[in-house]
Amino acid sequence: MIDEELVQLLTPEGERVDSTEYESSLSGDEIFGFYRDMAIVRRICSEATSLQRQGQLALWAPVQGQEAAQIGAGRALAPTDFTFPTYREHGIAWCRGVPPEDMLRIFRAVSNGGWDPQKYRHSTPTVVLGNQTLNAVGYAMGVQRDGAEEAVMTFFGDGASSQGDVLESFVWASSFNTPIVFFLQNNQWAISEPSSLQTKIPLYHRAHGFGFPGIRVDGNDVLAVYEVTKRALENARVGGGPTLVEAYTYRMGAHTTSDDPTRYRIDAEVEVWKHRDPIERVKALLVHEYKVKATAFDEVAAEADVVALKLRDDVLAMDRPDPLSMFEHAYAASHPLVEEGRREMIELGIGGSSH
Amino acid sequence: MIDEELVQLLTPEGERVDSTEYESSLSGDEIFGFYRDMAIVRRICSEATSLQRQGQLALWAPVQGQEAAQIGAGRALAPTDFTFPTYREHGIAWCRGVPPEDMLRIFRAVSNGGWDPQKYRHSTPTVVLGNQTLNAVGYAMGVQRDGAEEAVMTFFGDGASSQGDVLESFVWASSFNTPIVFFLQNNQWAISEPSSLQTKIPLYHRAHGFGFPGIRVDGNDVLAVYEVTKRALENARVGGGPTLVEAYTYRMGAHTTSDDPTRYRIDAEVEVWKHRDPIERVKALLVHEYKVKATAFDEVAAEADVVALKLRDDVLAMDRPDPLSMFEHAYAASHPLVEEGRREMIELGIGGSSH
Amino acid sequence: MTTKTMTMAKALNEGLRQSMEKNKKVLLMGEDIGKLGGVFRITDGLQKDFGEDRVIDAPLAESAIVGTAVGLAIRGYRTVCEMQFDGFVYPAFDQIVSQVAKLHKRTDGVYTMGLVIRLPFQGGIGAIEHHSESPEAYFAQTAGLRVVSCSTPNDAYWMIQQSIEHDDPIIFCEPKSRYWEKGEVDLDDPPCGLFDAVVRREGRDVTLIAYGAMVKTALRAAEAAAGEGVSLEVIDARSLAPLDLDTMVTSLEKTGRLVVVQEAPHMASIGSEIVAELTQRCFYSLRAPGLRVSGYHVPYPPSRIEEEYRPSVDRVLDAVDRVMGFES
Amino acid sequence: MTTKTMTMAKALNEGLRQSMEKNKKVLLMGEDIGKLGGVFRITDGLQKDFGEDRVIDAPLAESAIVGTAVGLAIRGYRTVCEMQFDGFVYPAFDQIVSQVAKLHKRTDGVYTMGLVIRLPFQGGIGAIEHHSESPEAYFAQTAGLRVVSCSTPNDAYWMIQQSIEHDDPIIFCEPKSRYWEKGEVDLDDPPCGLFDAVVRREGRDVTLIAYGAMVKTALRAAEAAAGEGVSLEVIDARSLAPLDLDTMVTSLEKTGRLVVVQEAPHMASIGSEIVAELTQRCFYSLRAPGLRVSGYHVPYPPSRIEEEYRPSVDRVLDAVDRVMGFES
Ligand SMILES: Cc1ncc(C[n+]2csc(CCOP(=O)(O)OP(=O)(O)O)c2C)c(N)n1
Ligand SMILES: Cc1ncc(C[n+]2csc(CCOP(=O)(O)OP(=O)(O)O)c2C)c(N)n1
Ligand SMILES: [Mg+2]
Ligand SMILES: [Mg+2]
Repeated sequence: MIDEELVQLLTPEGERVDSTEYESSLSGDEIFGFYRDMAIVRRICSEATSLQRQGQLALWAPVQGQEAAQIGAGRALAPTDFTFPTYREHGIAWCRGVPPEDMLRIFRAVSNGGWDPQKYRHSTPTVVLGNQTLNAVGYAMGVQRDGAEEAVMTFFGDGASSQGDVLESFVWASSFNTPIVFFLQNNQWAISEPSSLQTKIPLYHRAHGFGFPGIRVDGNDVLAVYEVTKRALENARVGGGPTLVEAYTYRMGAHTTSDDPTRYRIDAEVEVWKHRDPIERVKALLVHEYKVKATAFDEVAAEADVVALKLRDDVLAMDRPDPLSMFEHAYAASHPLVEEGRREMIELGIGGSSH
Repeated sequence: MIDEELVQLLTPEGERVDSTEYESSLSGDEIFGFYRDMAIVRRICSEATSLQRQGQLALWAPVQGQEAAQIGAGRALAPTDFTFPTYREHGIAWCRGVPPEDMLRIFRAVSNGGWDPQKYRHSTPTVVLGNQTLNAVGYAMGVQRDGAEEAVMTFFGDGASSQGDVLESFVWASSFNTPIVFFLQNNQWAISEPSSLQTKIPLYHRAHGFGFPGIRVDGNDVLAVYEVTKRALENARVGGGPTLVEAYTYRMGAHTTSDDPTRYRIDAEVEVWKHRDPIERVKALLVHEYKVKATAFDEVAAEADVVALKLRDDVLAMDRPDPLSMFEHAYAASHPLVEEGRREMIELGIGGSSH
Repeated sequence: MTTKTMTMAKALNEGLRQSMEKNKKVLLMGEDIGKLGGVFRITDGLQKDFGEDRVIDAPLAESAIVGTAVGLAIRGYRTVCEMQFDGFVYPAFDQIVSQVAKLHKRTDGVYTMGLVIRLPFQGGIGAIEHHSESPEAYFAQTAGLRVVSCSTPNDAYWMIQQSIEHDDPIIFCEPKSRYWEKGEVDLDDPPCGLFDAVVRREGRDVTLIAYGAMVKTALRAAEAAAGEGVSLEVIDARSLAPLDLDTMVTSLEKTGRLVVVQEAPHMASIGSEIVAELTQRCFYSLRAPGLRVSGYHVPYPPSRIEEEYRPSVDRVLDAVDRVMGFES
Repeated sequence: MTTKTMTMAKALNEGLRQSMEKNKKVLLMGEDIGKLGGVFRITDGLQKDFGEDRVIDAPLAESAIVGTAVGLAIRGYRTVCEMQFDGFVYPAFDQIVSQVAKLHKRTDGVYTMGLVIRLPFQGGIGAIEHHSESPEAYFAQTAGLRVVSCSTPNDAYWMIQQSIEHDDPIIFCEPKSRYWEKGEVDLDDPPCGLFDAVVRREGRDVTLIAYGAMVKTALRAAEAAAGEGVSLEVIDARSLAPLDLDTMVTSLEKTGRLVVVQEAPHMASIGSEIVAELTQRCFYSLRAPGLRVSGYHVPYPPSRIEEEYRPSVDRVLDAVDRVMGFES
């Protein structure tokens, strides 16, 4: 089922794989750092899921199963790079330094963004499938014009790969040779639709038809994702143009907390992928090769619990916004209809103190 | 400059080429028939151009240089196939039996369509680049549901190949394995933009990334276009799925009569392509291999003049439509705003007798 | 008269089923509409019963969903396209405006664009951005299209069937916040024509016109006003393009006062059109200018404050007060 | 005051040049805008002078033109996107509505969507289908966008510069049928603010409001009416979103009668909005209901009969007669 051309540096059992093309440049400490990232991101995700169940969030889009893809890609980024995510890139947001509580503002329905995208050089989530890929290519055109050695990375799913915007972004990236990495997380599903509906052949091939390299990497292998993405980013920064990285992974959970995957996929499939868990894999490596002790893992778990606890507190403390805030930043300059609305709301006695 | 993988059965000098994959199945009479088609279509085009210069047409989109691509593809179609053209497929329209004067109705600005698309199984021109490719794939989905052995062919240019709709139509055709042939005329230009702006690699490769075959054929070689297209259509009819045929050709004239190509392309390029003229090439073959006499070509020229003369008469006889006709078929069922408009126009004394 | 109580979601499901049973050329197409039954379960069970050829899970591309439905219409099929949410119809806008709306005219009536685009619209479900939009006026202003909206299970059941049977392309707006409310469905006869407005509550003093989710808000306002001795007539527009102006004129000639309630911002909206048209037709009957109670002219806010964005009973009553007080 | 006579096309070209000279972050992007100078030659010579990095010939994909302009805006560039014709803006609709209009709000003001989308709009040039549309209301109704339209070379010169300098995204509607008409351009000072309406001709009896190509039609109607002793005040709306209602109210309070002239069909249009708003604001001054003279509610017809579709002087005068005769 997994393609021969899949780049892999670590088997599901955590054993090293010899790759002719890539080798891991990471020290044991660095790998342990990745483990820590993944464990914390998973913990953030489980906390968010339970917050949603308790009615504290309107929705949550779990990232479980895709931690290696996101931490591998996220850690390959330079601070000066810029990223354009979807709604599921919590691991990337983590790597960019976005505070976990900010990731949840959208899901608590108190904001349509959640953080300062320029501060973290990480755009706020794009919900309309594919839009962000063109925005990212445009940003990369700006980087070129500035003569900067920066790369841009944009994220999308197997489902979104069918959208015209994504495909046009391939045309443009190729035509203008922009410094961009398209990071496609093929998690096998687009809500209820299997990726086989979107394509009959591996998705990374699509890049070839547009004249730039596409590569498939084991998305549950953080070492491989890191190396592949890092090389693509470096290549982009020095004028080598775009690369499509397809991280072959799996959405372990539901599409979102509103979804019920039992309606469309069988347990056996999920079971198979449990054996490919991205965190267990790297843990096995750390134990066997680097002799990392159980206590070290326990410490990470404890740290993750602290993050989760703080996250819970922060979320519970998030008040609904002042209704009058809807009029702020609707436009950059003053606008009569906005002023009219604000005046009306104030006259109705809403806003200001009402939250 | 021309790709090695280009399918060619006839050199620009009209000599046979040995191809491992394709061989010509045509008799001398059939080839002469294609010559006749091409000559008449070119004559229609020159007549339309002069009608436009004389102020009798609002616009004309010349097909000169692309006759082999269109006659080869058009003659490969079965009567039961269905076609979705752009604004430049006069050669296809000719093969589908559309009367030449009907082709000119849009350009005389007396109609937005011009003929009965169901009668000729040839849709009216689509002007918005790429829209027709999705419509064609949808039609092909209907063919599948009817269990019919029919193929659909849709046309677009090198410029339009960048549009999201075209790329989405590749996704769908592949996913649903629809009986469709995408016939891309790469005439090197999209108005003033060279095809190198749309893509860095040959366009036919694009199909491979979507999981179906793409093939490049010498678009000025009517024998090759015919064989390649015929095989693709046959394959589609029996459930073999989509094919992208890139006909590598050249727009000898302006984009339209409104265009001034001297602003953006050099004469030398046009000169090179004059030596690859699609009509001269097949004429050379007919003279050398089939010993066709000069009188036979003269007869075709005379016939073409008759077609052109009738076309001129028909066009000059085309009155402007009754203004009231704008209210007809705006909707299939009665609509109060349409009725209101019609009433107003009648009250204003416009329409009916005013044309 | 056989009636059955069901939710609007179920009524739509049953309506689709009826149409599919009656006419083999009816297809459904959309994202996740097969096994999942759509994110709102409107197509629940239909793929199981009618097969994958008639209930088509679409790759994720809205332009393609509509663009292929156009081709299917040319081939004689009638496709009901589901847009997963209002905010995701825009990638299909070009196909809708350039092909769906114009092909019948372009071909002098040869092509019939018998297709329906289902649009779960308006807000009120606590969703994230792009899931609560009111794009109806984009389509209403487009010549060649028709736009309707249901507000009750009975209308949902009948209007979807009437839309599928109709030969013009129809944008079918479903107030998603009302999907789970129950009502009686008359299984024998439709309540009226597809393009008719309906008086939902009779009244004397002010004509309230609403559609979709706002019909209920208008009815609640009428209830509240009645307590204070003000009698509101509530009209459910149902058809947004064309508008059933006759029904509205009749009401306005009686009441002389007009308030339109809509979730969309008021700029160039259905409400603007109703006010402009009725002012023209009822100029002498009007005792006060027609007012619009609308969403504010800002991007749809985070849903924790959406109820302050959407017209509330209070805001409607406020407008009623203003039209009532105009002459004083 | 330095003035120069030039066509609107040239004025736009000069205005773009000014903006590009003043601000290095200003880019132009569109199909055929480089060597060709655009199909209307609005960008003639600019690529030669500012280079391919600043005047970008775009592959043929409107969604990408706008979508990449969004990214460029995030990076601090100001891109003027040229849509080749009105009818080809729809593939970009999703990017415009979902990103351009909303990103400033979504990021709490961090991203500034300083970009301009130039739209040669309206008909009257004898073109084939899709080249004569009036899509302005789609954008006007979208919260987050602004829409303006020029009707003279002077306005064209200044409004394009003001639009480029403005921090909100602007849909810039150019009446293509007026591209080749000449007028005086004041090279020193702008005539007024970007969002101001202007009284083009003073009058007593009826307020005519128009924009784009219809301003000239309105002025010709005023000329004709003057011959018959009827005095029309002509307002050029200039800004369609937001509308400069104050200027309109002042006029209407004087005349008491309103006619709006637009090429777009009247359904949910700019005209609907003007009539609804002014009815509300000038209810007591109105002597007749505001009327709209519009394109008909049909797909744009073949251009040989477009002059019967577009509002004519006759149709405007007819509406003037109706508002004048209303009270009699
Ligand atoms: C244009 C558009 N259409 C539909 C949706 C609704 N939608 C949200 S997520 C989703 C599935 C996306 O699948 P994929 O791209 O594989 O990403 P994943 O959710 O698996 O991470 C859909 C259909 C949307 N957000 N935007
Ligand atoms: C969506 C859209 N954008 C722009 C145009 C304007 N336009 C008409 S033809 C053309 C060039 C098309 O080039 P190509 O696809 O190569 O076809 P060719 O004209 O060479 O046959 C352009 C830009 C259009 N018709 N539709
Ligand atoms: Mg997925
Ligand atoms: Mg071309």
